[in-house]
Amino acid sequence: MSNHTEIRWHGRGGQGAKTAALLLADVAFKTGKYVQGFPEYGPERMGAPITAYNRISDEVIRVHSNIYDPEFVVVVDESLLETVDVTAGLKKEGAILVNTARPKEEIIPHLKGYEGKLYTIDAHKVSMEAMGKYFPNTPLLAAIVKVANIMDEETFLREMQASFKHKFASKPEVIDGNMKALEMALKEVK
Amino acid sequence: MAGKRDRLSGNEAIAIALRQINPDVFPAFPITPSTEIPQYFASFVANGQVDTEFIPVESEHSSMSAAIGASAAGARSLTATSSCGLAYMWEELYIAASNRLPLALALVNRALSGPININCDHSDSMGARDAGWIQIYAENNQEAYDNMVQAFRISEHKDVRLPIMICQDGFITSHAVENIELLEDADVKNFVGEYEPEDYLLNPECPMAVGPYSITDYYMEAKRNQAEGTRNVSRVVKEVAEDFEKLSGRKYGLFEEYRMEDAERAVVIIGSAAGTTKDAVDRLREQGEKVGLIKIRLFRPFPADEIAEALKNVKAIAIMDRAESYTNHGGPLGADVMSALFRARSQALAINYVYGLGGRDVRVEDMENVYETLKQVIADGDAGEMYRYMGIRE
Amino acid sequence: MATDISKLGVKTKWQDLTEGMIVAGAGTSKDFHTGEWTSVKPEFIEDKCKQCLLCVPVCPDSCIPVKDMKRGAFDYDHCKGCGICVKACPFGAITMEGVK
Amino acid sequence: MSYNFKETMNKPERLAPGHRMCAGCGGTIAVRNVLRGLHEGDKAVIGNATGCLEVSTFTYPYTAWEDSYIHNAFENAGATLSGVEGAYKALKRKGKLQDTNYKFITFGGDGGTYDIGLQSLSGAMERNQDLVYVCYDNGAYMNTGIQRSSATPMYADTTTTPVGSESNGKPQNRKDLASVIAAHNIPYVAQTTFVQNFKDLHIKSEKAIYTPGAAFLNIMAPCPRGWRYNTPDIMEICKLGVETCYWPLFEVVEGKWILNYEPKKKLPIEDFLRPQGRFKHLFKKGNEDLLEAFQKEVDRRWEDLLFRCSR
Repeated sequence: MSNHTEIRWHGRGGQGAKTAALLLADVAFKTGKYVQGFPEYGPERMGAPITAYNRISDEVIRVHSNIYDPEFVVVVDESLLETVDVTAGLKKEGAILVNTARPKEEIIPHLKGYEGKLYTIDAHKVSMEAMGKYFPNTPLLAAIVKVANIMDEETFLREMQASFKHKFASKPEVIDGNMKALEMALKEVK
Repeated sequence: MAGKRDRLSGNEAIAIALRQINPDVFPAFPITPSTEIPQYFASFVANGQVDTEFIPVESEHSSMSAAIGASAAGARSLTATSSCGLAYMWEELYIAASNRLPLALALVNRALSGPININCDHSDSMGARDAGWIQIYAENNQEAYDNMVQAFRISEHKDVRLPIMICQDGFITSHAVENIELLEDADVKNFVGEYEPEDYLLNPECPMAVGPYSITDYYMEAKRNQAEGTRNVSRVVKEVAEDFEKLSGRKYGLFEEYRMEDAERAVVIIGSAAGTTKDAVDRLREQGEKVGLIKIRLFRPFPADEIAEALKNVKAIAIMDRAESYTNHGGPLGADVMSALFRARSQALAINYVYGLGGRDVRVEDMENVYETLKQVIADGDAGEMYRYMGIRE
Repeated sequence: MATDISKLGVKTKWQDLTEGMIVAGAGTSKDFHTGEWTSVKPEFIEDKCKQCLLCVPVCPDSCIPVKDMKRGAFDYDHCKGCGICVKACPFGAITMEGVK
Repeated sequence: MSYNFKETMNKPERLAPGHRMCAGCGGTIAVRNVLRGLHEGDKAVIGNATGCLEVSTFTYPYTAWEDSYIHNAFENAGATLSGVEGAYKALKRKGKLQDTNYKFITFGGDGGTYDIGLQSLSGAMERNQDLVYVCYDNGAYMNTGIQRSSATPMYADTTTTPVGSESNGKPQNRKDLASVIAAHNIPYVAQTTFVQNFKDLHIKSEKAIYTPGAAFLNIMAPCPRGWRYNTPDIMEICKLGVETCYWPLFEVVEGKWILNYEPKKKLPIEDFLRPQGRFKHLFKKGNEDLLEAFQKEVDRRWEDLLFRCSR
């Protein structure tokens, strides 16, 4: 299976990890890929740890299992590092992206010896600066697109602009903030 | 044949099919994971995209009751549900079928209580398998959509006139966004056509009475009369699928045979795990293993002769049941397939797995192991324990 | 088209039953003679009747036909002899054995 | 609406003879007279909960109904007719049904209405479906052989509340369903029975049928077998029910309670109970306190009704 990428999201209910996975599926779809975006459901409510998944491929995706050996993991809420085995099965050729303001040195000890790459982004800062509110989805989406090399930045921004125009047709004033968050995140992820 | 590429969850796909069909009456009551279907549909109603009478009733028993009333009245009607909702409709399922009402049910499969669980298995629809409904299952969102588009053509066919259940796997396909190709609205409308019942309550030319008390002298003949509709289902399903292929380019039958041409080992399975199994088949085929898959589409009525024919050269078969039926010897699909094999005097060795209950995940590796087990069965010349659990801690 | 129920009897083959056991049409119960359930029947004494029609609504079996504002003879094919009409008549125009 | 008894009686019969209800059944008296509320030329679809009425009026292939008729099951007449009425709206909207006016009337006994069918009834009422639900209340599950229901009056002897050395019949009070339905704040609720030469019933039926939205009629419909009175005396029994204030006649129109009849002299409850075999034990020596308790309950409810109607 050429060019088949699997991504796992760790978040808390209500933070939008599921939405982020669906947005990623959406944007990858627009570049002609086969996609899957799906949450792992339980009865949890706001605040409980949840997992969501993406498969992005050049070929038809038929498998319907969860993802156990992802290339990439996104941690939407860094407090999950303490309680969830976020690097379980994560391929060392891949990477983990953590939403944090802390330096990488402070994150590494939580990764249970994971040998692959660690990226961080302060989605809080980006979100507050760009949109004035904390929506971690938007910056994290941009960051994972870059980290996982889902598509080139220009295409990504163009597709997202179109998507926001559609999504926020009734409140166009928020489009600019969202676009700014994406652009900032592409720069700030490290 | 202009299709539109899109990416949708299975629930969205069903809802869009329903928008395109624009049924007359849709009574509904929410239950996870089917809730999104009436939600999406309610928004279509709210925005004037359909002119359906949407009735938000107070229970699933009432949603099916109202659908029956609407259908008897002469309206194309349907509802959606899952799990305990279907169980709560149980009595009404039989009535819909015995009244020969061509209504549809979008079922999003979920485990039955107890313990309460919201995830996928097939215990809900399997429990309803003897209710007289047509049951069609989907592997993915595309099939769920395509099956929904074909549903009323099958159900309303004059030789059938039976209710139809369009099933897909809860969360696994209902909530997973995947690629899909949609048909144009006008094409769906033309394909489905108008509902024109012969006798119906709101026929100003002639009143009708439906739902009689039947004394013993009539009851058995009534049931046999009903069975005649069932006997015509396979033929009509194939005819409708042929027309659908002309429209969409997508081919459907009673079941799908995947790499069965020279297969010595086969898995028979229903639903989303079939896709996962296809990946296992491909991996093993790359290693030169003669393995194949039969994915059931039409489960009720059960195409026993055709399945036995498709399995006639196979040495060992694993039949996968995503439901227990507490027989002590296997699940419902196992019972049907084994009975088909017996009727066809098959010498194949068969084992029946119960798997995936309450959302227990099914991996490609799990299915590879099933084929490996079948290899051993052939080597032993004996199926061993014919009723097993897959993916259980023990 | 209305169902011809004369073709539907306890000897009817399964092929000939109506699909879904529906009956197109209405009022086919008239062919079922519940009058056989009793030998005691009310008697209508027309001379005493003042056509007040008070006997009409009380009949559980729709056995007192009304035409042009006047009641007609009892429908003995269906009357079960309950005797309610006897009591409803203020003029003694209906009598029945055992009812006073 | 001007009312003329003879004209009402002159209307075409909408419940044909040949059904298999018991001789002297109050249920079919209720049905025949409710259907006289329909205007000539209007069509109707009749719904029916499982019960005596259903098994007796549509025994294949004999339907006693002159209109379209649907029986579905015991507990879902409200929902079933909701679907029929929904179909009517949809087909009208889509231009598939023109120039024909349909009304929707559903009948259920107290079993199908007060008890097993309450959820479905409540749903249909709350949704304000444009239909009339008529309960022919004979105060027990008569179809299955006289078992108690929540409509069965206190102390009634039924097969599941039999009178015995340790039992005085049903220990509980009956449910006040008309109030329960009135609490749904639907356009029209009424209670009636076979009195005043059916004028009350005829007028209320016509109002219920032609009030847009949901309407509910509760009709006391005596069952000679279950109540064990002399069959020809049904009209007298109904009259006593009203004159003792056991079964008051009232309406709730758009939330406003209206008393339709107040007896000049309220009769003691004994007068209603005495002719009925199901209450025979109440008249045995030593059971005076039971009669007293029954009377107290009737009085309490009557006062309560008077209060509601006075507001």
